[in-house]
Parts: sequence; C-alpha cells; structure tokens
Amino acid sequence: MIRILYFASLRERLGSDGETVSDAPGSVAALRAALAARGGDWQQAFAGDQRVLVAVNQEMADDASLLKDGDEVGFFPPVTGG
Amino acid sequence: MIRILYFASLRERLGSDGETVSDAPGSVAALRAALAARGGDWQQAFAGDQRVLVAVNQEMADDASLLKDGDEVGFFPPVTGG
Amino acid sequence: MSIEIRVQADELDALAEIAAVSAGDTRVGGVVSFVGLMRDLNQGDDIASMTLEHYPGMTEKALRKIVDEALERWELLGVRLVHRVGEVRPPDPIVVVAVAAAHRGEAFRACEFIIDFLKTRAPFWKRELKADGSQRWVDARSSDDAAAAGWGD
Amino acid sequence: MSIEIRVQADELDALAEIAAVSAGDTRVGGVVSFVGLMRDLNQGDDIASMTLEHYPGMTEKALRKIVDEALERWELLGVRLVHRVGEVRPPDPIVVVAVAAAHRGEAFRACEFIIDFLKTRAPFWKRELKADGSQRWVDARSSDDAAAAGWGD
Repeated sequence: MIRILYFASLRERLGSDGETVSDAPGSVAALRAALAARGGDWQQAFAGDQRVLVAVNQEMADDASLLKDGDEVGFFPPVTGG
Repeated sequence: MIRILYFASLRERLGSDGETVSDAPGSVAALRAALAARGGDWQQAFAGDQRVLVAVNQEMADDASLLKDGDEVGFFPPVTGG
Repeated sequence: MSIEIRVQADELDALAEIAAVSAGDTRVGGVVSFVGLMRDLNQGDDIASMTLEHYPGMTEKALRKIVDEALERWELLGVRLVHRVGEVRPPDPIVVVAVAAAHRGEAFRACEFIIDFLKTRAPFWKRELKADGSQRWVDARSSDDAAAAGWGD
Repeated sequence: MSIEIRVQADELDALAEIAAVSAGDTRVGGVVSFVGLMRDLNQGDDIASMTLEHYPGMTEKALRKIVDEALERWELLGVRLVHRVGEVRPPDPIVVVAVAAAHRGEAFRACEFIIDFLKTRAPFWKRELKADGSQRWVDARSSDDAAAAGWGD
C-alpha cells in the first residue's frame, strides 16, 4: 500500500488531495506512468511538460527512487516559499 | 595655516590631540617628513614601520595628496569600528 | 548553541526572533538576519492577500536539513528559522532567518544559504488573491534555482 | 526611499532600526540586517567594557560615502546605518546595518558591502578595558582589509 498526496496547484488540477493505492509500483517513474495512464488532467500532469516534483517519505526524491509498501509519496509543483 | 588632528593610539603616543602649523607644506608626504623630524615618538610614528592613515578635509587621502592653506589633516591608526 | 525552527499560522514577530538568536550568549559578535515581507505588488498586479500552503511533516524535515547543512559548513552560535503559513497580508513578514556567529562573514554566508535553499527545497506554495478578486498560484522563479545552484553540492 | 545614517552615544536599539528600514513601504520584499555586538572575550582575554572613539565630521561623511556607493551598485529601497560611540558593555550592539530591497540578493550584497567598508574606511577606534583592569587599543584585522578588497573598486 502506498499513500499518495497532491499539493497546491497540482491538487486543484487533479481535484484530489491524495489517495491510497494498493499495489506498490517499483519506482516513482512507474507510479508516474500509472497515474498518467488515467488520461486527461492526469496525463497532462504526469506525462506532460510540466514540472512536478516528488518526495518519498517526506524527503525530496526523483524518478529513480524505489517505492516499497507503506511509503508516502508527495507530488507537488516547484516550491514558492520564503 | 594647516589644522592637524591626531586620534586614538596615535594621539596617546604623541601626547597631543592636534595642533595648528603656520606653513602649508606642499603635500602629505612633506608634512609627515616635517613631523618625523621632531624625533622620538614623532620620528617613530611618521617615519617608522607603523601604519598611520591620513585624511585631508575629512576624506581619506594618501602621501601624494596636496595641501593648501586652511586644510584640515587627520592622522590616525587603522580603523577598528563595526 | 540555540537552534529554533518553526512553521506557524500565527503572526510572525520577526524582531523577537532576531533578538532571541543571540540572547544570553556574549560570544556572539554578529547577527545577520533576513526578513521576507509580503509585497502588495507582484508581476505588475496589486495583491490583496496571499495564502501559504505547505506539506506538514515534510516541511519541518526539509527546514531542519537545510539548517543542519549550514551548521556543518560554517561555525555558528545560533540559528532561528520561522516560516508563516495560512493567510498573510502586506506587509506581513513571511519568513525570518536569523544567524548568530562570532564573526560576520560566516553569519552572512549561512543566512543567505538558508534562505536560498528554503526557496527551492522547502515545500511551501503561495496563492495570491489579487485586488480585482481573482486568484493565482505564484510561479517558481528560475532566479531562485540559480541562487541555490550557486552554492554547489 | 528611506536613508538614515547616525553616530550616537546613546544606547542603540538595533531592532527599532531594522523595523524602521521598511516601515510603510509595501514594495519591500526583503530586509537584510547585520548587528555587530560587543563580545566579552577578545583574543583570549575577558573584556569588561570598551570605549569607541571617532573623528567627528569625517565619520558622518565616510558613512554617507559608503552608503551612496551601495545605492549606486544595487537597487535598494532603504538603508539604515547606525554606529555607537562612547562606552559600551557586552552584549551591547555597536553597529546596525539594515537594508531593504524588492529582492533579497541585492539586500544581502549591499548589507555586507556596507559593513565590510565601514570596518576599513570609517574612522572609529576601539579601546578595550580588560577584566584585569588594564586597557588596550584594538588592532585592525587583516581579514577586514581582505573583505573590503574583495569588492573591487
């Protein structure tokens, strides 16, 4: 099981602040591909030319990062704090 | 006439906070030489290996700076504010 | 060594944070601080207010990591890093970074390093409410990426 | 544009100066400040107090020149530079440099530039009273010359 969270403009575009998926895909890249396969806004967000950052267990990660059962994955646009 | 001021450790070493000299030497270098010619602490301060900075009319200057009647010349050690 | 890192919805008292970073430590010779304030103009538009969203849990970890990295790079005596979330209005402070050190050079380097990395690594997002009533998410700036990249890895 | 330069024998309220540099100006996005504090230890000795002497008249001109140079180099919205003279004790503030700008990079550059040049160009001198009762003039540091030289001319 993987907990996925969406933040800020990404959350608004997808109309979801998060979900739980039961299969643990092997990597962030695989999870992105699975989400993009939903089509529409999902396709655009995860396979388009937008920059969507990712954190695994609340640490910055990248497409090569591996996922395991129980992980928390956060997707979000480039940060704008400070 | 030239007004000369001495500051901080230089003032203490010379035992003077300033004086007025009636002749206007041509340059800061000439004034330093005249002061050094007094010998003793003056010689050491103005012709020794110590660093004595100079300002003419309250602006940082150097040995080449020319002096004219009515100028104010300040001599002092390297600054230590802030 | 006083270290304090906070994310808060309450109003931020930037001056109190700056005072606190050196309080009681007479070894401190210099305090450098950065206060980020909300402006009433952005990209040519009048801005009425802004809402700051963050990723609870990750934010604190990210800020801690940035501060730890600064503590490794420079000899510091204190760091305070406080970031506001929720709704802010001009000229509210959004973030304060205060760094105390024996000597000023290290305090300057560390303070700028912390705010540069916060701007690119800490999960905060701003949504502006324009004076005309419309809303928009603030875009990340490439100049911020460049500033962080300038520190090397 | 708010510019304030002062030399004062009265206690210095560093926080008030930092607050004042951006007060009422909602174009300000960042305030960078440096506060120099008196330490109770210098070169291994306990220091009880310090007397700051200056060159009245020249000091104000020198500070103004440094601030003018910063205003030429960077796009700033406010500068406050206040230096204490007379007797100070740890941990009194000795100097505060507060710089307001629309963007942080310029505020950081200008703030550090001003304090680096103040340390080598403004006519202040410190005499320390050590805890053992003896006095000494503080020597200029070559690291300060190096810091100022780093900015070029």
